[in-house]
Amino acid sequence: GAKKDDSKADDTKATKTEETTESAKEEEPVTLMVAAAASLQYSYEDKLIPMFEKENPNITVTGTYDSSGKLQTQIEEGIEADVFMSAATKQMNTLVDESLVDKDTVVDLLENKIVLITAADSTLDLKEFTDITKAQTVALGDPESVPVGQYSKEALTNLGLWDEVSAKASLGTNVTEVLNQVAEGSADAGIVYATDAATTDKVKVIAEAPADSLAEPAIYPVGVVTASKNKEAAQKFVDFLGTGEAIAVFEDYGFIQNK
Amino acid sequence: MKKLQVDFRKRLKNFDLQMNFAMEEGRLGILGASGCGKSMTLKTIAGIVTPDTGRIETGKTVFYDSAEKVNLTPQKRKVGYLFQNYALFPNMTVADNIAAGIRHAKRKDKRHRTEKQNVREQVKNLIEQFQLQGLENQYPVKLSGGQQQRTALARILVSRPDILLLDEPFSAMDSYLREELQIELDNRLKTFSGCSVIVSHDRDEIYKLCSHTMIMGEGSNIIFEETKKLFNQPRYMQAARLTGCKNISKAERVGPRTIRATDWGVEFCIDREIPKQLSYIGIRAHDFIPADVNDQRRENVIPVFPCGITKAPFEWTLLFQNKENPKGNMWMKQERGKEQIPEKVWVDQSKILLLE
Amino acid sequence: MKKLQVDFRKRLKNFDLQMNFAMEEGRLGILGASGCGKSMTLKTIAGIVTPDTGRIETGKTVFYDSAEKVNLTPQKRKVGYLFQNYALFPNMTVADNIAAGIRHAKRKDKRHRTEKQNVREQVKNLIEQFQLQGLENQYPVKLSGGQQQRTALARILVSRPDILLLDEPFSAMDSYLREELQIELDNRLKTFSGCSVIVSHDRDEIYKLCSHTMIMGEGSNIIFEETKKLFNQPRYMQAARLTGCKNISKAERVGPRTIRATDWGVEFCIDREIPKQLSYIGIRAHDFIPADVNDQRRENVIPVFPCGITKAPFEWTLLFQNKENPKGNMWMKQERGKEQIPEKVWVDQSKILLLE
Amino acid sequence: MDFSPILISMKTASAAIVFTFFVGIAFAYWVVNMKHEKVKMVCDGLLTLPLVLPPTVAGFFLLYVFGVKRPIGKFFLDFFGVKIAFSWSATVLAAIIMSLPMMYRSARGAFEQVDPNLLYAGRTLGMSEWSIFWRILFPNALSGILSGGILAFARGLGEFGATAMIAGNIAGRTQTLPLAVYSKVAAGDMQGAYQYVLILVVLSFLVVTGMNYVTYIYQRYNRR
Amino acid sequence: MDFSPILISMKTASAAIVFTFFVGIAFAYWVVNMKHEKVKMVCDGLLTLPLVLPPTVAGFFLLYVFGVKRPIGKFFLDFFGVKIAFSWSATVLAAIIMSLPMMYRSARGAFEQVDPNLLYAGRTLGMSEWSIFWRILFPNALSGILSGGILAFARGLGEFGATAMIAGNIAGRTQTLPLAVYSKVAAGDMQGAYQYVLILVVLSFLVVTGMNYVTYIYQRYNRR
Ligand SMILES: Nc1ncnc2c1ncn2[C@@H]1O[C@H](COP(=O)(O)OP(=O)(O)OP(=O)(O)O)[C@@H](O)[C@H]1O
Ligand SMILES: Nc1ncnc2c1ncn2[C@@H]1O[C@H](COP(=O)(O)OP(=O)(O)OP(=O)(O)O)[C@@H](O)[C@H]1O
Ligand SMILES: [Mg+2]
Ligand SMILES: [Mg+2]
Repeated sequence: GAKKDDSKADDTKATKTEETTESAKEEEPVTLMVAAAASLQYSYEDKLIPMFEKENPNITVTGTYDSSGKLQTQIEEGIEADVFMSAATKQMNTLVDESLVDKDTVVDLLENKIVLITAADSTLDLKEFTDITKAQTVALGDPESVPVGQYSKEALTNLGLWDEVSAKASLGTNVTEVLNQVAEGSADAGIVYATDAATTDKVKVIAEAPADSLAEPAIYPVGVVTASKNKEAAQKFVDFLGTGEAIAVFEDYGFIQNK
Repeated sequence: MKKLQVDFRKRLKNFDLQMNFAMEEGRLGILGASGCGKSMTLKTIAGIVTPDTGRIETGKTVFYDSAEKVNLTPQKRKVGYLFQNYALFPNMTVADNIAAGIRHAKRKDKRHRTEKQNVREQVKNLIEQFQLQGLENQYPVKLSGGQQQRTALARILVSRPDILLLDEPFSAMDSYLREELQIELDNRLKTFSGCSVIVSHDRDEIYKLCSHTMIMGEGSNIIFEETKKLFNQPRYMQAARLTGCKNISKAERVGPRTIRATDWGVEFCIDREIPKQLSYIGIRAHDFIPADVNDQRRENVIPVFPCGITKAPFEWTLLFQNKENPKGNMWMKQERGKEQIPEKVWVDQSKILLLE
Repeated sequence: MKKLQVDFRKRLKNFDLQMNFAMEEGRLGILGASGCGKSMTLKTIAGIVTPDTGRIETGKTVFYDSAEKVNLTPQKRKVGYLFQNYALFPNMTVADNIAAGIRHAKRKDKRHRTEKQNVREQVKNLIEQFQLQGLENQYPVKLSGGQQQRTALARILVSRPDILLLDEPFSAMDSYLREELQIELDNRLKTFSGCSVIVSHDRDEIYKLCSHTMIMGEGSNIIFEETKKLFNQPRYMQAARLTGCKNISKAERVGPRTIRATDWGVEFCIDREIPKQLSYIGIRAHDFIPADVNDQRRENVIPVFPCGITKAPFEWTLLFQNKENPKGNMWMKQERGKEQIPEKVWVDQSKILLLE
Repeated sequence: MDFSPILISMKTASAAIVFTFFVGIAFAYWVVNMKHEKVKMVCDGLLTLPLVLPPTVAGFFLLYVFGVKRPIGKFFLDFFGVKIAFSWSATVLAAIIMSLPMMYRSARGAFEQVDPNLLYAGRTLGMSEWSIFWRILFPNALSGILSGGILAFARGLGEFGATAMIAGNIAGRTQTLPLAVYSKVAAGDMQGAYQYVLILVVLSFLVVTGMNYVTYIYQRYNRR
Repeated sequence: MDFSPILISMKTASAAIVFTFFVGIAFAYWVVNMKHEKVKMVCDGLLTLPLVLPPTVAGFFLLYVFGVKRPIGKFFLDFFGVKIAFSWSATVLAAIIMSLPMMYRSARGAFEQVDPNLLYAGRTLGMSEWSIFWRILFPNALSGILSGGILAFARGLGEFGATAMIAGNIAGRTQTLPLAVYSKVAAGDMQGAYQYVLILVVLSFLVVTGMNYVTYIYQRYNRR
């Protein structure tokens, strides 16, 4: 019974969507799906989506939040997302290359800082980013799959510390892991986004990565998915994210506007 | 001196099982209708089933006492119980099943320590005595019914229990093997210092093996007596029936020495005092004697109205009624060879069983 | 006309099971030592065990033929098999176990359609006939041995098979109940149109219930004969033993009418031609007759050297040897009441069994 | 708190267990009755596989099989109009695949412990194989089957990795309880995460205890 | 290709199965012999819990229990000098916790299917409860127990979420096969992932088949 209802609901949704694009009637209800990196979930759910929906009463936004790599695969496999916001440019670029995201809609919206953290009550005497070598164990994101891991690796490599650090590093499969491992003292130190560090008071930020350690800063690009059936509304959402009030929200959550 | 004293009560679904008996060293046979609680009684003594109230003890130990809250584990009771369905361990071969009985008796009991070496030998002996040669390494699923029963029997005997409870130990064996093993068991039991209890449906078996016999009705022991005495003078209807008396009739006293068998419509003279609680009489099928037509006897002679004949291998059975007052059937048995239907039959006064 | 023709060969671990017999409508009793393959034979007919080669068929259908690669499922054979260990379904009550037999016979068989309504009634009848009242809703683990056996028997009978195979159908019942149910079964089998095969260790049961008897040795049928004939004139040593002949001795021919029983050290005169293949003689324990000291007979009289006496309820057994040449024991049985030890015993020439 | 994950999880777990239960039993029956020991062992190995793959990886493979662009996914979409990936059916699919091995294995072990004589008895009584299965084999293997059912249900309810991959984490549509817990944790909202975990635990506890109770009642015949 | 994950995984899965096997059986025995039906059901529910928690969540709990700052973790560190988190022992711990429910549940189902008369027979023969357990109950419940063992082993070998959380993903130390596969897959290196998956599959296949074979040999007595 449940299954049938669900598919029916899908059908009606689809037909409605088509009507909307055809007649371009503003009043027709539209549902958008946003696929966004997990670290964006709370800024979206708590503030941005309600704000956007208030401005556009006919648009409903749902979100799916996961690691950028996973979302990339899912978009490749046809998830019905309209907007994609990644935690790194790598995933976005791949999708643009595969023409799954419209190239000209992509905006490098936000920048995030990577920071060295230790547990809040840590007794280790760490002062700056390069002190990471003093830690016995280090939690990093897996450079292969976790964006923050890529940036960590890049920064450490540029600082000439990668070989030394990677030998004692645990490569977390997602940021949550890294954060918790540091908070619980399993790892003496770790590298995460500044925004992640801000979600908990069990860790303290030691230092940001030196400005010259990253060739490119950690960028959060956003774009409209090519297969989207609601491009108009999707574009509207992307545009909304670039407005001053949205950026202000992002900054509340620790992001920095990319200029 | 070892005793087995049993007195307990257990609620079952259909009736109360209420047993109360005591026995000295020796062998007790239990006879009773199917479903009357024989196996339950043995299980209770062995500690597999816990009664509701009562006391079970041997000379040495109290097994169970509801008042004193004693309830020994089966291990501590040292009671060997032959399950009616054998309960062989499916994962062990015949030899291992038997040996499973040995080792543990030894481990606990210091005086068996010296025998440790000949465990193998003991098993081998038993396998021979129970004619299980060649099956040592067979698993129970691949044994015939009788082979399973013999394995179970060997397993119990080897465990050297203080008390031996055998639930229909020979039911799955052919008559020839049965007799051999009865003799075998008899010899073993002679050297066995404890009590043993044997449940059987074969009254000859009980008669042969047991010094005392207990007869059970629905859930309780009706009679407990010396075997010989019981078989010769069963005082109760159930006892008479279970000891093989084919002819049992309701009876009423009609005179100081006269009795009427109401089911058959026959009156009998009795040479004894007729007891007050008399309610049945019984006559064994063998005790009807053909009477000559010219026979002078007038007492206890019944004119025969024949109803049927069946022939067993060595016996000949006549089913007849009282010709002058045909009512219920009576059975008469003769050895083969004397097979005419008599005009009249006669029964010795002393052979008439007066039953409660 | 239904026939059961069985001819197969099956390798077992210890021996080959090789059966070959055919029977018309009627009842066949199987006697045989424990472990000789009786249950295996029944299982093979029922389709539970597949033989290595051979052919099994009834008048209507071929059950199994190794050459034609026929091997019907047990369902299609419509053979009712009473398992020696009952195989009751533990998850069903007594009533459901019995009903499990019914429904399926019906579903397949259109002519039973009309009886659909009285399934309940049929079950109720059987429960009464097998004296299981009050146990309808009991599960098998809570039944006594005899109750389980009766339930299994009822379940088979209600399934209306074409062929009925009963493996020791009364072994767990007391003698009284056994006789009642034998009569019950006898009546049912009279209205039953197919063959039936009964395995039993009780020769009286076979004698009472079966028109033909088969005697099995290790893995093969030695003798197949009419029951009456077999019991009166067993021609084989095994047959004599299994039909209850206690005294069997190796024998050799010493003259045209004279024979020596080597185990006993006695010579006997025989009134018949002595067959060539003779190798044993048998004398039933009842056939020794006490001979007066003054008796004039000189033939087949044995001076008694008594070795032991046992008393069964209604019998008295004397174990004796030949006083003039003491060797093996002989058994003599007398009815109770004639209990002196005779000086000599005598045996009728015609009663001496000449065996192969 | 958003209650949709609870509903979705319950729907998913229920739908999955119904399917897993019967399919697992069917597989078990099929394998137990195989003649060739070797084929049997190979099949057994294959059916146990999903258990050994990290769920996310299993999810990847599922996505490669049932994705809308892949043949099977396309087939379902074109012919039945059912989109499997990223829909509720995907959560069910993930739960089924990941819990099937437990159901299968437990049922197999249970079937093997049933006395074969009971089946033969059923056959000689003329019962069809179908009714022998349902009326004899199944009830007498119930303890083991139920163990499998409980394991499979719990696994289905807790399924996360494969679900996240093939169904996505779409709030109100495919976000099951475990995914909701993950989301909360990822956002550092431990408070919210604990709430969902509590619900998950209570839910599974109720169902498991319920299933235990049912067997307890049903298996009266085993009690002495 | 890096071979260390293979070795680590094998060591982990073996160590875990040994522990899980015995502890699972012990729990099963303990629960089966409980007198109170209600306590029994509650214990059963509790023991089944790890299965319903998404592994990551279970990993959290483990981290909160065995983390160096938490009493138990501290205790181990102070008294035995063993740091559980981020060490090989943590991978084993994760595998044990996640596979225990299967072992427990399967063993329980199997024990319940053994004819109690066999145990009584052992008792009247004077066998100690210990040897009754090992010589009667255990061998006769072997099918079910083995099912549990196979499930538990496979689950332990495939354990990913909880391992990643408590043991981390340290190459050459705590990186098990599933973690290696995950990294590869997530990085889109399907080639490398397939290699590891293949090894994982082959490994589990060999062990499962081996276990099947052992039971097959051992259970000769069941065959007719
Ligand atoms: N576990 C049980 N719980 C309750 N009632 C039982 C249980 N086992 C047997 N009974 C009932 O108790 C009665 C006595 O059973 P028991 O097995 O002692 O009979 P029995 O005298 O040994 O009979 P049989 O000669 O047929 O073996 C029967 O009516 C049976 O139905
Ligand atoms: N499944 C089996 N596989 C191999 N051999 C078996 C199997 N079952 C029984 N046997 C052997 O076959 C022989 C015949 O067994 P069967 O059960 O037919 O004996 P039986 O004549 O019925 O004996 P009983 O009177 O003791 O029941 C026995 O020696 C037994 O050990
Ligand atoms: Mg009994
Ligand atoms: Mg047999």
